[in-house]
Amino acid sequence: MSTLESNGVVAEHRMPRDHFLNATHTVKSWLLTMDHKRVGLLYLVSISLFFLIGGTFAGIIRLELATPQADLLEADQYNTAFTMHGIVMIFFFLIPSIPAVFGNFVMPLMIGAKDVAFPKLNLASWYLYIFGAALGVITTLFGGVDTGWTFYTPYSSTYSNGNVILAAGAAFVIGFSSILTGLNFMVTIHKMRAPGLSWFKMPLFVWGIYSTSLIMVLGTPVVAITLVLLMVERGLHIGIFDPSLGGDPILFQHLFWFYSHPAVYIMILPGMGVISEVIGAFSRKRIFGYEFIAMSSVAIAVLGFFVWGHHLFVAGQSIYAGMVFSFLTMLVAVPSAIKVFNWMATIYKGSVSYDTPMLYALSFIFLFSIGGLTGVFLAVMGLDIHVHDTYFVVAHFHYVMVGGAISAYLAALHFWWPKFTGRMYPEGWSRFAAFMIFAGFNLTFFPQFIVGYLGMPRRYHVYPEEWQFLNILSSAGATVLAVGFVIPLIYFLWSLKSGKASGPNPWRATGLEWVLSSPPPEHNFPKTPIVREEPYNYGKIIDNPAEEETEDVEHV
Amino acid sequence: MNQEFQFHPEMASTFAYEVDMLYFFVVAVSVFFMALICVLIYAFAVKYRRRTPDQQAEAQIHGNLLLEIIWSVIPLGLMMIMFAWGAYLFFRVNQIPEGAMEYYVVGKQWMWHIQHPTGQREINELHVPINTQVKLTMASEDVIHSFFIPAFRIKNDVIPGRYTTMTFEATKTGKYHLFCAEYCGTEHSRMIGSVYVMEPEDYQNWLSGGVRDQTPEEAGARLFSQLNCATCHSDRAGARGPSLNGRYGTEELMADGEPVLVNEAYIRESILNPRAKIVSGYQSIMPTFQGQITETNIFNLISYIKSLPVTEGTPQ
Amino acid sequence: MSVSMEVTPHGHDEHAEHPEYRRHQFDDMDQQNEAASLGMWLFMLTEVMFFGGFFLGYSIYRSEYYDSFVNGSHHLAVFLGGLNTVVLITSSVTMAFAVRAAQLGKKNHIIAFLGTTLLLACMFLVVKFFEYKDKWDHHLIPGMDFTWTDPGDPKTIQLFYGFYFCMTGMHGLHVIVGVGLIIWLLVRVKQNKFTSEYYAPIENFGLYWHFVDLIWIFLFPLLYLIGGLHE
Amino acid sequence: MAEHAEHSGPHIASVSNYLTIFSLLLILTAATVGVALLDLGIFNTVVALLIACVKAMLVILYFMHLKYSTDQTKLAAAGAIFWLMILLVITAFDYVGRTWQHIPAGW
Repeated sequence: MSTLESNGVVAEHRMPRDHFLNATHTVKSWLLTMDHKRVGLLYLVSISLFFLIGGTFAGIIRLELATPQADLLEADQYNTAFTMHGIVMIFFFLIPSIPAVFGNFVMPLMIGAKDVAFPKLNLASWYLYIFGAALGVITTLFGGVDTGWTFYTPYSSTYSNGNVILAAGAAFVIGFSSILTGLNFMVTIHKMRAPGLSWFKMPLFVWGIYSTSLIMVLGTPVVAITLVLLMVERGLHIGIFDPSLGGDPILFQHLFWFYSHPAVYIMILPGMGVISEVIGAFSRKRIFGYEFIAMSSVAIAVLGFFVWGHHLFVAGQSIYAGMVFSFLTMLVAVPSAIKVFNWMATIYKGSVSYDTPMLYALSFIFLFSIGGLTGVFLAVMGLDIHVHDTYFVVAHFHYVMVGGAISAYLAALHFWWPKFTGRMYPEGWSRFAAFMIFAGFNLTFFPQFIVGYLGMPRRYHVYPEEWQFLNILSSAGATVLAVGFVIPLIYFLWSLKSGKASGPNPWRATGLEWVLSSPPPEHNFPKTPIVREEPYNYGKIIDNPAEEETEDVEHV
Repeated sequence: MNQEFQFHPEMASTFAYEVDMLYFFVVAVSVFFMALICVLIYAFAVKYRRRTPDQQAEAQIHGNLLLEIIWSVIPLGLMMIMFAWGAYLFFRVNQIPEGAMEYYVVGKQWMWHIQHPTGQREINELHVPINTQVKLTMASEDVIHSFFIPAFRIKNDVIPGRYTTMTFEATKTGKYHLFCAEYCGTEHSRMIGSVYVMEPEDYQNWLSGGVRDQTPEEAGARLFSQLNCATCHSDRAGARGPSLNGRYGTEELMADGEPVLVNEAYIRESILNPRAKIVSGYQSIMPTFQGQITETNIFNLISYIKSLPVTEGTPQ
Repeated sequence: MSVSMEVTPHGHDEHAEHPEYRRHQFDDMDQQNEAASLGMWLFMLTEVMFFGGFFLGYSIYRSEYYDSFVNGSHHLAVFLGGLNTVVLITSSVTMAFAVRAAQLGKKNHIIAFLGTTLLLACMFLVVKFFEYKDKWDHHLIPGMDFTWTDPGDPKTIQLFYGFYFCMTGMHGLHVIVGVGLIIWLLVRVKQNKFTSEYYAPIENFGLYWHFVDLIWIFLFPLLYLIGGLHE
Repeated sequence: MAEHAEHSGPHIASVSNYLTIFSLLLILTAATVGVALLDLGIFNTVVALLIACVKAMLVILYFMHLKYSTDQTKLAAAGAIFWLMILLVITAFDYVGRTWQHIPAGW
């Protein structure tokens, strides 16, 4: 049936008879599932929904900014739109994206476990997510909130007319979902690895998930308590952050960024893990400098907790604290550089194919490098004075979060989609979408670097006329980007019924998850596997391509 | 202001030039590394592309310690250069020059109130003479704002409850954008204005043409007597409050034995929260003026207190 | 392939000898217990960071407005606070004995010690209630008609009370959750759900309860004893 | 599973051990109140915090059995303290730094 030329999979595949998708069919069996794979898919559906909502807000914003005047939206409506865009994209999409979908679905398979350590807690995390997201939807229906996703005091605590308590409550609840997911993953990785799978034999994606979980567990409680204090202050006017009552608004910023800077690494670290998997698989080559990539994930996670003050250089922080934060921020560049250079060295002398996941991975390296390097501008104190709170910052973090995290998310989705569903998506369309997203993304956000350095502040819905040209470029790019994001939605849905059967391992990749049938059986591994080999042992697979093709896990 | 399309903002202050030098350096480093990454990755990707479906990698390489060290240390070194350069600039711009012209800026939703050393007031406009060091002392009446002049490459948050400062020296006449850069509510994007850099004689003409109110000192003096401050703060023997003559810039001993520098922040605190720090030898009897006096009037009082000369018999 | 599908050396046969308390995703009880214990410690790590936000805000404002904090602190009932310290420490030791009884598989002892812990927890809450009520009667609830007539700056003293209520309130919430969990555990013990091999819920609840005690050990001197009791 | 500890049974502490810790905790509580009655200036706070730390250590080590736990558990506990310190110390550094009003000459 299927012929995937670039991978040489010529054999015909059938869908396996029994798998986790057809084990039970009722809605109840999904809503009460303890299966990590199903929980992963529940997250996939729910975060996709919120991606569409957040994307709609983004579209409205770009439409308004196509002209320098306020013609589409009133000031308050615009402020609500960018706030809801930020809250939905960060709390409801990006933070759960790769960890909750792929961490849940793939990570236990990768370490040879039957499930995560606490399946009930895992499902409870999803319900917490849904509860928080519902609060978010209610916030929107009641008119939204206009504080920016950062909730800076005293605007949020005293002056805003939006539903601050409701929105903060939504973020608070989602925070607990995140904490419990992280905790579950850490215990799973510590305690549930298959025999023989020592720490330095773990796939790099698992390292990425572990580092991310570390941040979720350590950082999220701090933002939770900050939001509690904010809600208490707004409700009762205690004055913890209100200067007219003796409080200090900068304290809020410290507490907020103590979590929210590492939160950026929550989004990007698992993405880096995905890229390591994809680059290895589509270069058919052992990952160069495995230990360095693994350790750099942990280093980024730990260092990430020392750098939050670089958001506060001109916020009234002491210049001495600023200097310490600037110095420590510079150190993060090193593990990031290590990763990029090691990926580069992995491609060297590989056997490189250009399947869709690899296209996203190459695009990730390009966009993330730009995002990372422009981050240096913001970490350098003298430059940050000028670019802080301008579109330069907006462009920078979109390069990291959209160009980085979402590229990686799409790479992961295309890479593991056959594993999720047992079916292939149409390769031509998926490559086309990848190109559209890449082009649209750069057209949207690169002009924002320029307009940012020219001085356009963020969160402005009217702006000086001489910047209209750059803003029109940006809005035009956003249109292309939007189309690029809709195409995968369509062909993934299409492939559920009509995609060709993929077989257990369409990419001929290494890793325990590819040993199982696609979709995997309900209880993953019938017998606990024993791992004897290094990760990414691509040398050996190629020696016996035939063996791999005929292997049927259920009968071994 | 240039209305045409530009790629790079105007450089109109001494600091703008220095920031741009650093900016170009970081841009150069970034472009170099982007070029390196792109050329190598895409060259590898093309050169080692898979030609037949079963093609293997040419080699399986575990890694190379020397390479890892090289590509850790070189970025680290570059980062340290950028850090040091950036920190140096940051300290420089935060250093308040002696004898700078002092403007007071009050941000409130959604406008900027600016008061000149000579008493002129403007809203959303700032006129400054060229080649003159200017110091802005800034406060907010409500939420956090941020005073941002892109052409000067400077920005600082304007925070309720305390003072922040910034300095610049304009080098090019013209009209430049003034923005609020910290999101402050509904009309945030209309909390904008213009900075006019003028030749000294034009500036003088502008000053004389403008409606001149009292100077801050004069306004402060009037407030000082209106609020009956002198009832207690005087040189008289047995006065209930410490004399304020010639105290600005000196160190005062507090009741708890700590010395405190008498500066703007301290005077402001003493007006709004008199109990916070009590000068040694005096009782805590001063009432608070919180809510009864605007930020602008506090500036005026401070200007007046600053102007008070050292008098005979003032114990130093 | 890079793996082989063998029966693990310590893997059980799927259907033989599978006690109901062993979850399907674990190979054996050791693995399950270790996972539960690690999970509990990680949870307490998050709790430390959670309260950490309070402690940070508290320390910043305490050093900024020391006099107000002293003033505010002097209106707290040191005796009741001290009494509650003793109550919680005692409940902590009875909880430790409950865990010990569980390790030894002595059902009656578990019930007795858990019951005592429950009583002490309730006693803590009752004392706390009277403290709060006293503050209510004296209009010392921040944001709700807060009045301060004694010398001192009412604004920043209200800030102290803000922290007092946030910190003790959040701690009290943990005690209330603890009470609920003890009742749940007591029911499970009655139903003979635990054995000397499987008592992880009791042990992990013990960790939680000691943590609640731990927080109070810091809250007592930090809130009730600012500036000492001399004068 | 990769690193299962040898199964040697849980540590069961003796009754007298618990009672000793209990009485130490009560004595230290009394000491906290006692010290508060003296006027030691800033040391009132320091001593109160020190005593609280000792009490906390006793609870963690003996009631929570950390002393007999795996290295992994000890690491988790140490991690909690370490990360709490990051939050407290670095933020406090900002507040201390804000009082250094003068920028050194030469910059």
